[in-house]
Amino acid sequence: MSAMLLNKDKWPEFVGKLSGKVWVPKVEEGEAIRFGPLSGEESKLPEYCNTRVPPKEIVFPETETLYCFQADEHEMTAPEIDERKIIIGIRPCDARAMKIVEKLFRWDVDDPYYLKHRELVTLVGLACNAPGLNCFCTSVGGGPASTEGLDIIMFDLEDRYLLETITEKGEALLKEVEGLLEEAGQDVLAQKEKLIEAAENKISRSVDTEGIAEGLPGLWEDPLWKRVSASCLGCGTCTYLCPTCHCFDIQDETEGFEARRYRTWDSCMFEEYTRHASGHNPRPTRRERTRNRINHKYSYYVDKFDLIACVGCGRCINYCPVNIDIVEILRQVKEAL
Amino acid sequence: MTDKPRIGLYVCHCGINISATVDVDAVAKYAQNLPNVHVARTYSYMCSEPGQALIKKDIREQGLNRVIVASCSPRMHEKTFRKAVQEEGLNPYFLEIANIREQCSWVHEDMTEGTAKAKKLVASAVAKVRLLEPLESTEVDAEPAALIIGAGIAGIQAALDIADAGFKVYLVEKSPSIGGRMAQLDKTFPTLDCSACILTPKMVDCASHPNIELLTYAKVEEVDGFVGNFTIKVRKKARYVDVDKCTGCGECAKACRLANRITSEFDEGMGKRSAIYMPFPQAVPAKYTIDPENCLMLTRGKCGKGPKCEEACQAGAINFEQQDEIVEFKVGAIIVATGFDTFDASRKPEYGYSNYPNVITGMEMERLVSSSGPTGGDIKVFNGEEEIVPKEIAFIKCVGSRDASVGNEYCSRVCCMYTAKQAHLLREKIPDAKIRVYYIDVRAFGKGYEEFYDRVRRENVRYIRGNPSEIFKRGKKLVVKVEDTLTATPLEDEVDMVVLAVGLEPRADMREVMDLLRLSQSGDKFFMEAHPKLRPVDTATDGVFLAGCCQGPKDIPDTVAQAKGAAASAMVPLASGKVTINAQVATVNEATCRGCGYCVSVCPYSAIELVTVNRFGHELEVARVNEALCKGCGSCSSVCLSDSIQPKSFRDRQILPQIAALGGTR
Amino acid sequence: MSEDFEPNIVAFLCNWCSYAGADLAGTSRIHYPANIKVIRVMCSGRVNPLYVMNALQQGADGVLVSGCHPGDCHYMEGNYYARRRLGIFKDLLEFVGVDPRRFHMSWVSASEGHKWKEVVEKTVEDVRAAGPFEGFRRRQIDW
Amino acid sequence: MDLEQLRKTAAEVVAKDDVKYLIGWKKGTYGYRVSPVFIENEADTEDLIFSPLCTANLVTYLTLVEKPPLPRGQKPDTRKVALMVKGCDSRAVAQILVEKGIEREQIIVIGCPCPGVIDVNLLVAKYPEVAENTELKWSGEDFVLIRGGEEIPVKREEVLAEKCRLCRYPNPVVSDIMIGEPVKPWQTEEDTGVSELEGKNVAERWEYWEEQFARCIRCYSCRNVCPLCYCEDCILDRLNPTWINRAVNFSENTAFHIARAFHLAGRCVECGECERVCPVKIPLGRLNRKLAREVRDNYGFEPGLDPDGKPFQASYKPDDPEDFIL
Repeated sequence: MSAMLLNKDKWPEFVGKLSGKVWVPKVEEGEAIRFGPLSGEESKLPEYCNTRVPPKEIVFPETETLYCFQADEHEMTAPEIDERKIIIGIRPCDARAMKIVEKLFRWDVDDPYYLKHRELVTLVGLACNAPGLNCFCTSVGGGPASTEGLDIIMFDLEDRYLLETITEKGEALLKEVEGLLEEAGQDVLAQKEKLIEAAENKISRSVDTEGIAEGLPGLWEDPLWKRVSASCLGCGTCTYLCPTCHCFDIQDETEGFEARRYRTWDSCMFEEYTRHASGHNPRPTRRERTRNRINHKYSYYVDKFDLIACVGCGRCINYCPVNIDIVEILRQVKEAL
Repeated sequence: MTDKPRIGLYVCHCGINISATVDVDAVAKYAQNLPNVHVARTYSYMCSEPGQALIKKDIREQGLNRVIVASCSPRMHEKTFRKAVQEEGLNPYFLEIANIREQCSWVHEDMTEGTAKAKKLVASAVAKVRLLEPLESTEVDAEPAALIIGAGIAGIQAALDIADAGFKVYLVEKSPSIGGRMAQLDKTFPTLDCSACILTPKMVDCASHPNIELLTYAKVEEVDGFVGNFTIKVRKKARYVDVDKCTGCGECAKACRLANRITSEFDEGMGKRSAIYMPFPQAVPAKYTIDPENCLMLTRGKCGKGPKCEEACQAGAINFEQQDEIVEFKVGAIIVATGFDTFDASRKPEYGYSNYPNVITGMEMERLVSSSGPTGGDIKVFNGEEEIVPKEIAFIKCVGSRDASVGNEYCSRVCCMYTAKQAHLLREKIPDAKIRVYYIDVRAFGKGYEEFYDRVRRENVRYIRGNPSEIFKRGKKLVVKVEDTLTATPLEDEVDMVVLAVGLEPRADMREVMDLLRLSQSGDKFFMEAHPKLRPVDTATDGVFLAGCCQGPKDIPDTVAQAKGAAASAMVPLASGKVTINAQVATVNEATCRGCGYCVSVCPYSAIELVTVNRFGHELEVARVNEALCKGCGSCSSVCLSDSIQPKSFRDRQILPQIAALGGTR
Repeated sequence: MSEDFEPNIVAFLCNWCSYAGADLAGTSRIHYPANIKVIRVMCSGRVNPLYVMNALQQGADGVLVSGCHPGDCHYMEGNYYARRRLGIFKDLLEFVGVDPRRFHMSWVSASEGHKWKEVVEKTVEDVRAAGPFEGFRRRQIDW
Repeated sequence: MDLEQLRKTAAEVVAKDDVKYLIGWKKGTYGYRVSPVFIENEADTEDLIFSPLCTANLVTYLTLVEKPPLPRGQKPDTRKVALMVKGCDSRAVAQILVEKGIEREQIIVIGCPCPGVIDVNLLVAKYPEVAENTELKWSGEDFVLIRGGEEIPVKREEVLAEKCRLCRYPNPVVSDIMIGEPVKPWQTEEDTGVSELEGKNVAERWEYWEEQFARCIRCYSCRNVCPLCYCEDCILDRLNPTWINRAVNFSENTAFHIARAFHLAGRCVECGECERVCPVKIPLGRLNRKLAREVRDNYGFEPGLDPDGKPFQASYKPDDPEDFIL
């Protein structure tokens, strides 16, 4: 695996030469809110800790047509998924999240849509020099320079990037831009190690996950759930912004005889998520829904895949309108164990 | 929901009314491919017996459960087809009409456009009919009584017919006496019956009829409820005369300090009366009334040393303390017979009505020629200098009718004939008079009318075709400036008197009645009937009917005929004792209603109330609809934020697919 | 914009005045453009302003709502509520950037067949000038 | 604001048998955050705060509580709920009372005259957030930041929330108990967010909103946080009829936002919560404030002032504007 340097001056050339649609964080309303296709006007990556909306939407679109059909006919046509995409600037936590979620989409039956998107995407990560206030990746198996899920990891060295390939796919990508890169020396690699250490030290929040997965089921009726969910608004911010949340709803849309079946993001925090046709709802209040969110991430997923379905990106904390804080919830869980 | 929809679609040619602009076969072929359409056919006249039979046969043989007729407006034949499908056992509300005639073939010229639009309209109907729900009509008892507003000949006739049939009638009249306009007339055309002689007996019948309650000098103030169950409030204005004591002797009027000093409305301003008065000698009820606008006692609080009338009244009937009285009652039907105003001739200043006393209106002529009129039937006019018997007389027709410049484009239908009648009466009174009639056209369409007109012409009444442009004074004479359009001769006709044959107009105060009963006006501003041909006495408000000139100008025979028609229609609910409640009422989804009461605020019929329900242990308020009061307007549903209240047959889930069908580019 | 663009306009008419007025235009053979397609409702008060939005979303280039003149509503007040709600909705549409020419409201009585024609002509003319509405049409979205 | 008085009053309120809990604000878990808190016993009233960081409108919780089916025989808990309100929040109480969303006697309103709260984004941009919880206080006309024992003055205009710049009702319009003295209303600024857009032509406005709505992820936080969006079954969630498809795309998003704004026309009290909570920073307040302005200027109507008033959309005046009618 190679370690190469890219001078930031050459950024436009670099992204221009890549074969595939390049996605980067896009600035709107003064902030990198979400990833979007490169428009050609960008001369560099923007300043960002992380995007508000995770890049999971690139492989798991908010709304995705499963197939189109005609009323009264039995033929269905599924859309072609054939666009090669390169996500540049994805943070290590979000790439790890894709790897975690992939387990689910490979479990039981393969999900052709998700897996096809994954296959066609190359992830060029950007290690975090300055993790955010609510980042706690190091508590859940990740880190500011975690390479899990990535094809290439970049390190921001002020005037240049260090690019390290992780996979064959990453290697192949760098081949396309060979002329722009130069070999990184040992000094650079040492500098990188220092950056990683500095970044890790900046992470101020942590979760002690010890015993949580096993302990959570025992806290089913614990009063803590009511306490931590009382102020919940029941919106989808935490789940929609979560890089590992992957729930979807399946709906049909018709126009005249034409129809499509599509899936679209859904959230376990919505009242109707578990509402039965009868009107009965096994998770009737925000208490049960909040409990489910924590259990799913920290217990059920661990049970099934031996992985915590949380990468510690801190988005649910940052953007919860009413300061529902998963780190605090886990602290209370731990306390209640 | 019932079974899967199986739609039968029938496209009507309507002779060539539709098929000339819409390719009906193409529409049917297109519809055949729409979802759930099982059969699509065309036929020359769907509303005909064989047309309906076609639908019925298909329902029977093809198991249709929904029907669409693409034809004329639903306002024409929706009921016809509802009945047809119902006869085959289908719920009558499983029917939808696509209006491809009034709103398509008749208003578009291009076949391609017309056909394309008709297809969309049909698709929209398909989208809706699939989602319609079966509705059941309910019946409620009808109050066996009628209210009649206005007691002219129309109101009187309708009242007598309904009362004779055994129903209670409340006959409300604004003025102190019933009788209306007809009481002012002298003779009636073409038979020359004395108007009073044929009207008075009917007036008396009204007064004495056990089923008729006369509410004269009264006004309807409130109307609530719906067909079969109207609640009426009437204000009986104070007469300041105890009608139970008043004998109608008239001593009070003679004694009144203002005797012969107040202009008489009945005599069209040409005669005088007292402040206490009976409008005319044959008034019914034959009771006196004090005019509160003129009576010294009522306007100034004192009348000399004491009111003379009070002094003169042997019966002690005068009561200055009398108050208005509110009467409340229930009726099942209402007839509006509020009559007309005559055209105000001063709106045609070129005819000098305001300037020359010897320019008079037709209505004034009626009083002048009447033996009970202000001159005792002598034809005398003041020419500005002296009172004369006019020897040269001109009639001008169509004053205020057929005249866009005053906003009346319609023909008033009576002026031609009353002019002929008055010319005849003048000829009788002044045999040597020169009488000329200026006309645009002569319309003598009724039974015996043309014959009468011929007779009058033979009586040396000269008809000159021409619409006078001006009347002015020259010496003692009036000059009528006109062009004889048959000979293209300009004329200046010097006369002693001009009679303006003024037309009929809607009453100035009709707005009050419109607001009370939710009536609308047609283009001529008279009350609008439900259908100009097929429902000429009905209105858009169920249970409210029209009689006489309030619906449009009419002569007496037509007025009486319409009054009888209105009476017959009004008696339908009264006789059956039941009215069917509109099935397309609003309904509440109590599971989603949040009890905010927005619908309660907007409902014009107070048909919605909030009630407390128990939803799985929680007490909540939700809206509930009183179906007997609901008219199905749907205002409640568009103000409802949670879409919890919806009018049946016009639910959002039925309308949105219609929008999709019309909007979609397919 | 294309010369031969024929706007597709959805109209909501109250049963008692405007629908009857449109019928009268038909009975009187008053010709007007075929771009307008009518959905009959009992009262203009029934027209949920979201219908206007929905029509624009489902492929209409313009929308017309017509009811009885103020004071003439068969249900007494429905048109007043409609006026208020649709008035404020029109402000909203305009603020969001929907060309105000796309949405009109009118009072047409049962006797105003001629006025109906004028209203239709004005609406069609305005929507034609505003052009095809691709704005947020559902089918613009790639399935 | 006298916190002692607040806590004492709150303790008295929650001590009552017929009070279920008191909804107030407490310090959040980090940085500038403040968290809504539901206090059931006297001891916990010590957590209560009222500061320029208390942006959240707690009125939304009055109608947010679910009513799941009760086991047979069980009576619902109908004890009163007490809550703290700022001026803007109190207008939401008034409007909910107009709509019978809650009964007046079921709530105890603790009014908190409010000199204005901050926009946390502005504050963070100027004074970066740290992990430790940081206090911000009113200080004369301005604010003061208390961090590591140090007091840092913060200029009001630097960090004041947009809704507060436009605020005309800093004092609660509905309350049972008022904490502290009323504040003097200040000169409001021009609503530049709205007027700038009004200054554009329709095509430019469309372009502007297109970009905004395209970004929406339909998390429904704007709806859920709104104290006046409290239908148990929102029509925009419903599938029969489908007003809005679930699909997240520009068409459905736009329809969603138009419908949401319309449902709040004549109801929105301009508390600014929808805009504050939006995770993708859509300036939703502009839509609501535009309509509030039209309603005020053209219909002479302001919601949330009179609990006994009439609802805007369910009333009319014969002389309502009709210049738009053909």
